[in-house]
Amino acid sequence: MAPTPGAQEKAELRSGFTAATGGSLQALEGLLFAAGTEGLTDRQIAGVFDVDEPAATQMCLDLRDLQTREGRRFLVERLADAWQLMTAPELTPYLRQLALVPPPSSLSQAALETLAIIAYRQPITRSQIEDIRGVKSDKALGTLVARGLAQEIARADSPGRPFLYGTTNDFLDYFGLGSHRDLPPLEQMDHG
Amino acid sequence: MAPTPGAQEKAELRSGFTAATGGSLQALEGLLFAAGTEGLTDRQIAGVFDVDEPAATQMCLDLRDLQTREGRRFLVERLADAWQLMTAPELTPYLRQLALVPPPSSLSQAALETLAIIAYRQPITRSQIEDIRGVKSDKALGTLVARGLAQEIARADSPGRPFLYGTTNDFLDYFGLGSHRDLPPLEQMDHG
Amino acid sequence: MVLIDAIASKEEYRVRLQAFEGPLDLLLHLIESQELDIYDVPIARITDQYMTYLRESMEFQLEVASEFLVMAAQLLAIKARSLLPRHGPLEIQVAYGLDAEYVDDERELRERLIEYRAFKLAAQALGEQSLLWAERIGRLPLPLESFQEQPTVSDFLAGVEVSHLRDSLVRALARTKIDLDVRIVRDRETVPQRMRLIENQVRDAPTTFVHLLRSRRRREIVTVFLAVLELMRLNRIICRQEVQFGDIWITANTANTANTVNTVNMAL
Repeated sequence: MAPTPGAQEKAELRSGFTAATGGSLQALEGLLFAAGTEGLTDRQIAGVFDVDEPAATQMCLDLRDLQTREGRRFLVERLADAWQLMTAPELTPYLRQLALVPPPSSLSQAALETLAIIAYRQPITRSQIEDIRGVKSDKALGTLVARGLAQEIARADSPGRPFLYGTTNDFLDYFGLGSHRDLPPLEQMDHG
Repeated sequence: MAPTPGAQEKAELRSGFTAATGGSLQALEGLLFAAGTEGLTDRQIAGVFDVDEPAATQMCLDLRDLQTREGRRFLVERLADAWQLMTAPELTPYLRQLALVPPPSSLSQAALETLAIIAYRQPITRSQIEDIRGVKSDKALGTLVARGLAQEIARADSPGRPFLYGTTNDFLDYFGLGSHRDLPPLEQMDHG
Repeated sequence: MVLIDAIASKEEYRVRLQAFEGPLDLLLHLIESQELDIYDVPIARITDQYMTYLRESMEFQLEVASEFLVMAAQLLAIKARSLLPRHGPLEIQVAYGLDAEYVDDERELRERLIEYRAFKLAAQALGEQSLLWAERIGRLPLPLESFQEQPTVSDFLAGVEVSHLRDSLVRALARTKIDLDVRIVRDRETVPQRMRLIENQVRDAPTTFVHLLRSRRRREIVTVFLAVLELMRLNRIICRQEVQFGDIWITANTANTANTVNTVNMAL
């Protein structure tokens, strides 16, 4: 079934591993099922299984392997530092049939640009955002704050002590990110 | 086909069946996962998979076999007229353990906003909440349910009979309210 | 006819102007639509197109955001300096401060464009990501309240007396509108048998009251119920009911194995 011996060996290793600790992975999946969209942090998982946090992370990754092998249509994902079960993309057509997918609520280009700048450059003031975009951005910023995607996190030391903005945990949820480290790298800007 | 298959043969037949239609069972499990405690009726399942209702029932029973074979800690069960995934008794000790580990964080802005919507507009469905907020709100709603601030109080008469949510007594106690009618009146918002 | 065309064009321009997030976005569009390299396109070369675009927009008396006009002035300044006759290699001009301002202005604008483009691309990627992600859903959590404490059997059953259990069973059976057959209750022989059977059934995995029943006959229900009560009294099993009128979960009391053995020995 496996195309390369390497993959075959890996699968065997894994299934050996699973035979030994499968009960824990199944229990972990059950707990994630119960935790729902609240998710579980590494710390919570570590607490339940009496392991350290890196081991908890590894359990989630192993669970993901198990779910993939067994063809599960919901997978463990890391979102804003919590692990939770989310439907797999393959399920989307079925979800649509049952109208279980909420209608998309997309952000305007202005809001998305402003959000991208905040995400990569936080903490940042409104006027710094406007310098980069070359246009007034108060409206876009207002939308983002109202939607809970950006927030005032401090005040700058510059004259007038303007607000510094940053992204929220809901931002990570909205884009399916585990943390800010998961943002794709910004295109190289020091070319030439 | 043998006229009276033994246990071994039955298992083989079943796993043959699963190999052929495994994708459907996996999709069914995914849909039940997504449908949550609202569950899915035979009719809904039949509609999605384009089969008759007895075949939908049979799919659920086959899924239960598959889940048992794979050692799932949540199993499809029929509750009233809907099928839903419910945690298995083997998970109970883990759930007890989890209940001892405090969850992180306080209420997010999204959760607070969702709570306000539920408080003032109850009973209200999840999709009505999402219509008002303009964003997916399952996470925020999940937080509220998990913290005992919101709960399922009834089912709507609309298609799919989705749950209607309301606030809990704990919510009223926390805010020192006798009932949700004691909430401060909303400002006129129509002039905005 | 001409009028209609003009109106159509005006609408078209309005749409086109609104399609741009600002002067940087417009400049980027002009560069990319001509497949020029942002890293070395002479800014002067796109100035004309920028001015044409702006002039046409203004001819239709559209409101043009001030940012577009500020950028126009900047572009014109850069272009004007680039048209001054050059007297030598750029390095020399810079060394003598002849064109320093022009070089700085152009470099600064180019850097702004490159930076803006990076964020524009990131914004597009985020937009696509959010649409894909919106299609993936989770489920609501189960309230953990029922698991919040680990009540001991005595905590759990505080204040409950066996007579309450009996009364509740009687009430439950009364709902089926069939009289309780007391003769079966007195059939003591089957209860110890059933206790042994139940202990075997729960040894490996918890089960529920309903699962202990092989039939729904009242006779069996009562026997099983009495056996469960007796096993509870002997601390050999733990019973738990998660919701009112829900099924009763029965788990072997493994903490009490030693006692169980003793009890069995004593019984023998």
